[in-house]
Amino acid sequence: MDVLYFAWVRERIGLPRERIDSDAATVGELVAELRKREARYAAAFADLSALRVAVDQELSDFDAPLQGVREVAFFPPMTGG
Amino acid sequence: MDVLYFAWVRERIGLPRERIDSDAATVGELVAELRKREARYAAAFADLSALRVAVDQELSDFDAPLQGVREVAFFPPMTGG
Amino acid sequence: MRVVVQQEPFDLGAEAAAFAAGHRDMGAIVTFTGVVRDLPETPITAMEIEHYPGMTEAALTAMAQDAGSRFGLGDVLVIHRFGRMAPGEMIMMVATAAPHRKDAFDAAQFLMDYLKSRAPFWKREISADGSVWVASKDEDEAALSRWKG
Amino acid sequence: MRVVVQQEPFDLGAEAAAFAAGHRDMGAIVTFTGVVRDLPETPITAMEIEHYPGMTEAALTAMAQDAGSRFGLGDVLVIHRFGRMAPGEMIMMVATAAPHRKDAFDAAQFLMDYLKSRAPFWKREISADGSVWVASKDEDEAALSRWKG
Repeated sequence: MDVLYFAWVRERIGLPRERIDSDAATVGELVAELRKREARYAAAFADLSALRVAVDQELSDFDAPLQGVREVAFFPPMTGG
Repeated sequence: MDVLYFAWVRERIGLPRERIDSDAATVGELVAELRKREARYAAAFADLSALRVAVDQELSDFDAPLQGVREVAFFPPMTGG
Repeated sequence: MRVVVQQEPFDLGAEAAAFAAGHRDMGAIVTFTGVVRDLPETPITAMEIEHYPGMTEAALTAMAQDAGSRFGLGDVLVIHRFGRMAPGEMIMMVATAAPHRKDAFDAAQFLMDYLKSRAPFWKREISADGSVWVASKDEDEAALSRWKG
Repeated sequence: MRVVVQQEPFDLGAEAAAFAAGHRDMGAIVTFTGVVRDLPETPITAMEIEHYPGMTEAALTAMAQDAGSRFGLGDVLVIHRFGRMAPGEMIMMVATAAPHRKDAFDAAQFLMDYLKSRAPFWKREISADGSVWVASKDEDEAALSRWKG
């Protein structure tokens, strides 16, 4: 699955996207896996209330299932307009 | 004093403006005088709730005083925009 | 602030672009444009707008000034036509510039609500059968109440 | 309906005029334009907008369709830029066409409220000292609540 990072999440993790093979059943489980990887991931995912997630390009939430999903994106609250 | 008529008030009375010398103390007294003149005035002023009045080009009401006033206008509710 | 009362058509594109270009310190620009609706099923061939020369300009200027101070606007533009217009023609426009979007939107709606019921314009619809004065709407009068006080 | 996501500037005057010309059966046309504020006292030299290619277009299209059906619009236009913009440049615009003014205004505000908090754009302010991500505002989130249900 492709995992994308935007804005300061991208900056903290240090890359815009990566390919991750994971057995995580939900977004929340994927986040738990990522947090354990390295300090920069732990820092990016420290406060989930400051993060938003999109699953296959649709806004979603952290208990969304990942089965069959091709793309997950993490980012701060949007500031368009 | 100049008395002006707009929209269907103008059409009913049959002229856009006229010079009227009156001792009426208020707009209401002027209306009472006009009503007595002719049927077309009585028709135009039959229902005051369907009329609006401007005194010296400011929206006003029927008990407004006329002392020193140069221009009074009668018309239906506005439909701008 | 600019208030224009004219018979001629106006150029929405040119007016909107010029208005925006003049307010680079404002984050939000709203325009409203009113059009004579061109509806295939109606027999209306034209709209005619009568106004009260002198009072019209004064009333629109007072409304624009009121909107400017109530909503902290950087600028206001009001253009309103009178005379005869064909279906599809633009009748009027307002533009507002404010630091943030809520004030720009509120000010434009405030101006429209006042224009509809307090500016001395009277619309008449012309068809092959004759002409009919457009009646004022209770809802337009009601729309004013939210701006009171 | 037209949704555009682009890096290049857009021409507000040309867009507004073309949008209005296409909707002669609509009585009310509203535009909103967002501008990078050019404030003399701030040290901001540019605004940079990051977005999520693919999702951005889909999200804006869904919002435009939702606005169209909720408010009975004749048409909707959404243009939103990404990349670097200087102070005074236009960031985005929306335009709505409806039979009557309330729906055109409501639809434009609905679109702006959703765009602010639900379209995948992230703003960053650039100054000589570096850059700062613009924080989302509680009031923008709160503005959405009035459209619920």
